[in-house]
Amino acid sequence: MALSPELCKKMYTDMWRIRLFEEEANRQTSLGSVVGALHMYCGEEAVAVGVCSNLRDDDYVLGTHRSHGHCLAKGAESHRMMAELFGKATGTCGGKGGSMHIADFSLNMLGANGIVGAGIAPATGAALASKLRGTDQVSVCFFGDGAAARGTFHEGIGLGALWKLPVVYVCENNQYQQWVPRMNVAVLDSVADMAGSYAIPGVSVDGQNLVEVHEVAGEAVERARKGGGPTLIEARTYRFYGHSLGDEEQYRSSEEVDEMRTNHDPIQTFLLTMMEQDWLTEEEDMEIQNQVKDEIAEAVKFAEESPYPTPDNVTTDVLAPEQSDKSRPGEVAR
Amino acid sequence: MALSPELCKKMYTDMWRIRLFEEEANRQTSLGSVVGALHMYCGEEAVAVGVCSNLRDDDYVLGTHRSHGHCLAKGAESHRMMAELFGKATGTCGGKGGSMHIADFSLNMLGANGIVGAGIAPATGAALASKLRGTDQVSVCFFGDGAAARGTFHEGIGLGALWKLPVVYVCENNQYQQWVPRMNVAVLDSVADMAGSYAIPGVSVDGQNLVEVHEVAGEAVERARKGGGPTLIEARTYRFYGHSLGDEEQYRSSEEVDEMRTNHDPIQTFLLTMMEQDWLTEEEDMEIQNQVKDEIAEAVKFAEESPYPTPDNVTTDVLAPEQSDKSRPGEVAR
Amino acid sequence: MRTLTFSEALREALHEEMERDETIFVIGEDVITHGGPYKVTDGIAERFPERIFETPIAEAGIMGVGVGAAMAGMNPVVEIMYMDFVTCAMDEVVNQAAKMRYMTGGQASVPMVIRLPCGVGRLLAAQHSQIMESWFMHVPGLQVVVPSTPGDAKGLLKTAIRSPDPVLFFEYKRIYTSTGEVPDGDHTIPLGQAKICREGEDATVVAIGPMVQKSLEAAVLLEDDGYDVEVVDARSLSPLDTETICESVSRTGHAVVCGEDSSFAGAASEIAAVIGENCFRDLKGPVVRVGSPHVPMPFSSELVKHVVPEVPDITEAVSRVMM
Amino acid sequence: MRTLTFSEALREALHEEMERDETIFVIGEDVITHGGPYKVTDGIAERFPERIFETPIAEAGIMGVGVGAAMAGMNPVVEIMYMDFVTCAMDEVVNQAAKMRYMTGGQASVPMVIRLPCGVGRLLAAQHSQIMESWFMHVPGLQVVVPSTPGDAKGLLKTAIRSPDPVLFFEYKRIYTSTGEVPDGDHTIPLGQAKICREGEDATVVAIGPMVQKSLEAAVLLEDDGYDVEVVDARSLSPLDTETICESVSRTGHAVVCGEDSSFAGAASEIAAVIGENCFRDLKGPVVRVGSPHVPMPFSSELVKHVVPEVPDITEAVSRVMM
Ligand SMILES: Cc1ncc(C[n+]2csc(CCOP(=O)(O)OP(=O)(O)O)c2C)c(N)n1
Ligand SMILES: Cc1ncc(C[n+]2csc(CCOP(=O)(O)OP(=O)(O)O)c2C)c(N)n1
Ligand SMILES: [Mg+2]
Ligand SMILES: [Mg+2]
Repeated sequence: MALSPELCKKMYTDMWRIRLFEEEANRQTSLGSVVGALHMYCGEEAVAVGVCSNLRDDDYVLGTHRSHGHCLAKGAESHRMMAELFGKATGTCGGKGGSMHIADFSLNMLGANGIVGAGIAPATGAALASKLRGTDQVSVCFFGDGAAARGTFHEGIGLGALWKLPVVYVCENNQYQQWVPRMNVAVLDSVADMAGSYAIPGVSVDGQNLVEVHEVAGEAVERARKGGGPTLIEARTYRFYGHSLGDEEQYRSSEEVDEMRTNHDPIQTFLLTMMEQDWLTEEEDMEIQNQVKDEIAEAVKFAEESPYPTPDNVTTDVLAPEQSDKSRPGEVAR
Repeated sequence: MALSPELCKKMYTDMWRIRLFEEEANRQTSLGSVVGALHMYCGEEAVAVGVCSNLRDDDYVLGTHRSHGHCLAKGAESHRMMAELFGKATGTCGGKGGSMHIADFSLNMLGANGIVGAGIAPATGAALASKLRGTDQVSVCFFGDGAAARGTFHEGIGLGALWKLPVVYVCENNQYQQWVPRMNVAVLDSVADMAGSYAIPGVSVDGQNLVEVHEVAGEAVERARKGGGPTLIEARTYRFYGHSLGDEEQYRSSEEVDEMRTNHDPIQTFLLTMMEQDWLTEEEDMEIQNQVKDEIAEAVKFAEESPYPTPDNVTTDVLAPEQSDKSRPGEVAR
Repeated sequence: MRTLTFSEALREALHEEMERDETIFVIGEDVITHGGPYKVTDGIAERFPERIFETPIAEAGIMGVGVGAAMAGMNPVVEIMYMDFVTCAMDEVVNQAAKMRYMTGGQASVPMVIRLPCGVGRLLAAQHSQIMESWFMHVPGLQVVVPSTPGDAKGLLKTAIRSPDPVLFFEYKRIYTSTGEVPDGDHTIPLGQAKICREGEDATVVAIGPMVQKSLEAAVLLEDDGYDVEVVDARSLSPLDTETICESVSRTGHAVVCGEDSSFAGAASEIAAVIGENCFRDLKGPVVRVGSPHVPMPFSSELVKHVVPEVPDITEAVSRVMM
Repeated sequence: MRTLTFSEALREALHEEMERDETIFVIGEDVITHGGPYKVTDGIAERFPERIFETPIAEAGIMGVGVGAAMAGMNPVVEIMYMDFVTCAMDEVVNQAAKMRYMTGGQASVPMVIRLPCGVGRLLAAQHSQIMESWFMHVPGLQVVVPSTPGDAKGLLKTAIRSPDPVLFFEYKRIYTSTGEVPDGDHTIPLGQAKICREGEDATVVAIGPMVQKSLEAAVLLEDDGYDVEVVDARSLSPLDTETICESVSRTGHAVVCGEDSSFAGAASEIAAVIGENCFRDLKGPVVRVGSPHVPMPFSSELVKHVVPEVPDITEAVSRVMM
């Protein structure tokens, strides 16, 4: 998709939505309102937004444990996401999923995932579904550099490549795998170099640069949509926060983090570009930021005011309701 | 290891041992003495022999479902192997393993394996063991071209490469995966091309040519032993028989099989080389063949005359005997 | 009614369902070239060439593709060549397929059938003979079905395919060639219902898979001892039809639970525990399990015959509980 | 005796064993940088830098490496960060580690400990809260151990490490920080032995993991109702100490089996079935199980509290069986 000022504003807004949504979620965690693990995407916004800005509503997206950005970029509503983090009944998953399982099937966002590398083959499967139906939907799978070591990477991409399916594999190489620097446990610097094993294109891109990500992903999505098969994209990126909350980050220096925050913030980088191109005025910038702030404040309010799920929700959604007439296992227990 | 006439005679003999052992096992299957699946290695003899002729007794070998050749080449005794195929108590595994699980731990042959791709990470682990102990033992893992699609290939080789372990990964690309031609389900013609993902050398070699296999494997074993890390070898080979007994082989033409049998028989090819080099006389050839025939006849006799395991053997070897004093699960059942 | 083999019945179910609903597709190893080792998918490639996928050896990939396609609205029927290999795809079955609906608060549906040829067949030893029904029973979100006759095989497979949730469909290899009557027409059997195969007053034998036929044979032998044995085919292990099972045991007062798998922490353990919990006041003897000893499957036929439970094990158990 | 936390006790066991036997090594994700999420492997990298391997995210690879190293004479202690991820390595555990000795007719030994942090901890929902002890109980060739106190954690881990066969070592995350007395010296506890934690005459509660502590609390409450409850910590689930369990139940005449996992086809099912089978003549009431409902673990704390069984569930069950 060509870069129009409108699209740029939309993308810029989406990056802010991710940034502020997460910073607020982080704050809510310290207040005790949000519980469980919170894997912050801040710093990586250009990847989700740069990729998803090429997608149609009916395209599929599969995420990771670090998927707030993927969900928001695909169009998920921040208030329902926030409610999910609060464990409320109005959350995207009714409070049953939490941060690691946010999904919005109405947007074909088929879910974050708590298992590293678990989305790759399912994304391939969703692509197979579109091919079988004869639609030209594309599937995108986001995953971390850590996932590239898993067998599911090999098997999942292998099948997508074999059947030339409309799928884009996006590796977010943020150079850390939980608390371990990638190069302590990997032999290849670039994950894109693994594409050769599957005879598909492998591209590495600066994940802090929205324009570049948007372009590289655009080509890949286009190729997929036209029947040209999968692409493996490596977006070199960085997470501004620790792996998840409470991480003491002994494995990296604060200088490194500062340098990335100061000189490679995807939002600031893109703002500069927009200013240079006269796509955005300072007033518009303020307006966007304020509008996003309001949205997030609303989201918190919505989450706070929403009810918790009730005990009867414990046993629903295990199987589809039509089937629940028969005596269920577990009945006798407790 | 340099090719001496003695080594060549030994290798030539070993190829015949594999060929005749299997053809006899095949015959015994049609007689009903051998039961279960028999995955014939005939046609691929040069791979097992070419690789194992570079190994020391204390080097480790791990195999596949098609491992008679790997066992014999590592030095296993044909009479105990035959007894195993007969399901006899004197078999290498006391009749508990059968063709797919033949192992000889006294030779560090750590077993055939019924699960495709399941030996790769364990071979890496055996290599880790030698490294930890500070010995210079090398581990070799044989696997089929089908195994290269499995996640265990990716994970197992990935770890071996990461830790630069003394291990040689030998892919026997016989171009079929059960009843499916490889190129129906694979995108890369050569498995060696996948080595790039692990930043290790990948070499493709004519698996029908013993001399070439011996040399390529020799380099890899040497590199491993000296601390140079793993190698991925692809041996292009061919199985003369079906996947396992009863295979109607509709997926390949009899012309193809004939052509391979006639012009690419590893034994005949090597015989020619030996004759050309004056390493073997016709009489010696006859002598070797007769000696192997005798060995196999003895093996069958031994197998036939051996007793079956007794019912009490059903429950032994589940856990080590020292532990069997305590009441065991399963006691109550039946 | 026609007489079909077990695998013919499965094949028929697949063909009929694929005809009915074009979201159904088949995926697995060797499913085209050979129709799988047991020829269950034979003929599909000819009739529905676009809807059958023969894969490389990549069980996790296959299963993951199934999950994704199912979430995206398709109905995959995944064949795992031998159930033993589902160990290579447990995350996909257990953490993905089973939990998607719940984790997404009901948004996701994973209508997927996982066909698992299981148990001893030809002598293939420890890595090609497992059953493990209880593993999947223990996972909420999965359904576990074990047909014992061609008629049930067809009727249950059709229902399994139509289910909006994942079904683990166990096919005992040894009974693929067994024959039986299969009703004409659109024969479906609801999941979650056990079947009383033989009525009796003195004891209930609850059996799984091929043990049903053996239990029926045992029941005939036990007539001579004066025992009138009821045989219940559990058929659906999750959801388990505790109602039918417990009603029968409460009536007869005696129960034996038979499965071919090791009974230690097996499907039979759950059934025995449920009976013990619900029928205590009516039980006149202990609930006894018949199953394999807790050992891997050996290779030698001389050992195998002491592993797989047979008719005498059932008659012996029934006599024991009646004492 | 000293008072240690559960994770300190495990750490001590690891350090002592690694000191004793240099074939022991540790392998897993983040085991160096952070000592694993629960710091159990903390300090090992400093003390035994050559014998600890921090890996990429590759559970099947890690487990396979463990199996191979074990077959080649080493003693790996494999950490799976959350037990849920062992689903990514089931072939390695079930078809390789468990069956090697048997398939090779006793040639192979796989002395390997697989540490599995399990159960609910922080609220991490369905894919980070599982237990699944029964899966591994059902696999011949595996041993399953579940300590409930720091003292047992240390003693059992040391024995597990010395075992020539694979041990699945379940560590309930919620009790890592619990404290308890740990005997000095080379404290080991044989596998396969249950422990009577409290003697009583009226009913036996057989408990697993954190349910032991809750059962002891329930027992105190039940005193008020006039019930004198015996509490047995199953501790070793495979081999299962049926002797101690059944002896206790035969004495008291009543049994409740408590686990934190779903009881459907769970560890509690096996224990209940064994009791039903062996103690029938002495039972004065049904054997009842206490466990989670058969659902994936939800995220919201408001839901979780209705999933994990608590003390009142136990007192209620005991009262019920005594009726
Ligand atoms: C199969 C599996 N193994 C381990 C984990 C624990 N874990 C969660 S996130 C993570 C690191 C992931 O690294 P990467 O894929 O690079 O993603 P990032 O967190 O950097 O975005 C690990 C090890 C898991 N969730 N799943
Ligand atoms: C994980 C797994 N999946 C499937 C099988 C069934 N199977 C046995 S051999 C085989 C083909 C293997 O092909 P390849 O690796 O090329 O070895 P080859 O038989 O050609 O020597 C298959 C699919 C298996 N044993 N293990
Ligand atoms: Mg990362
Ligand atoms: Mg092959």
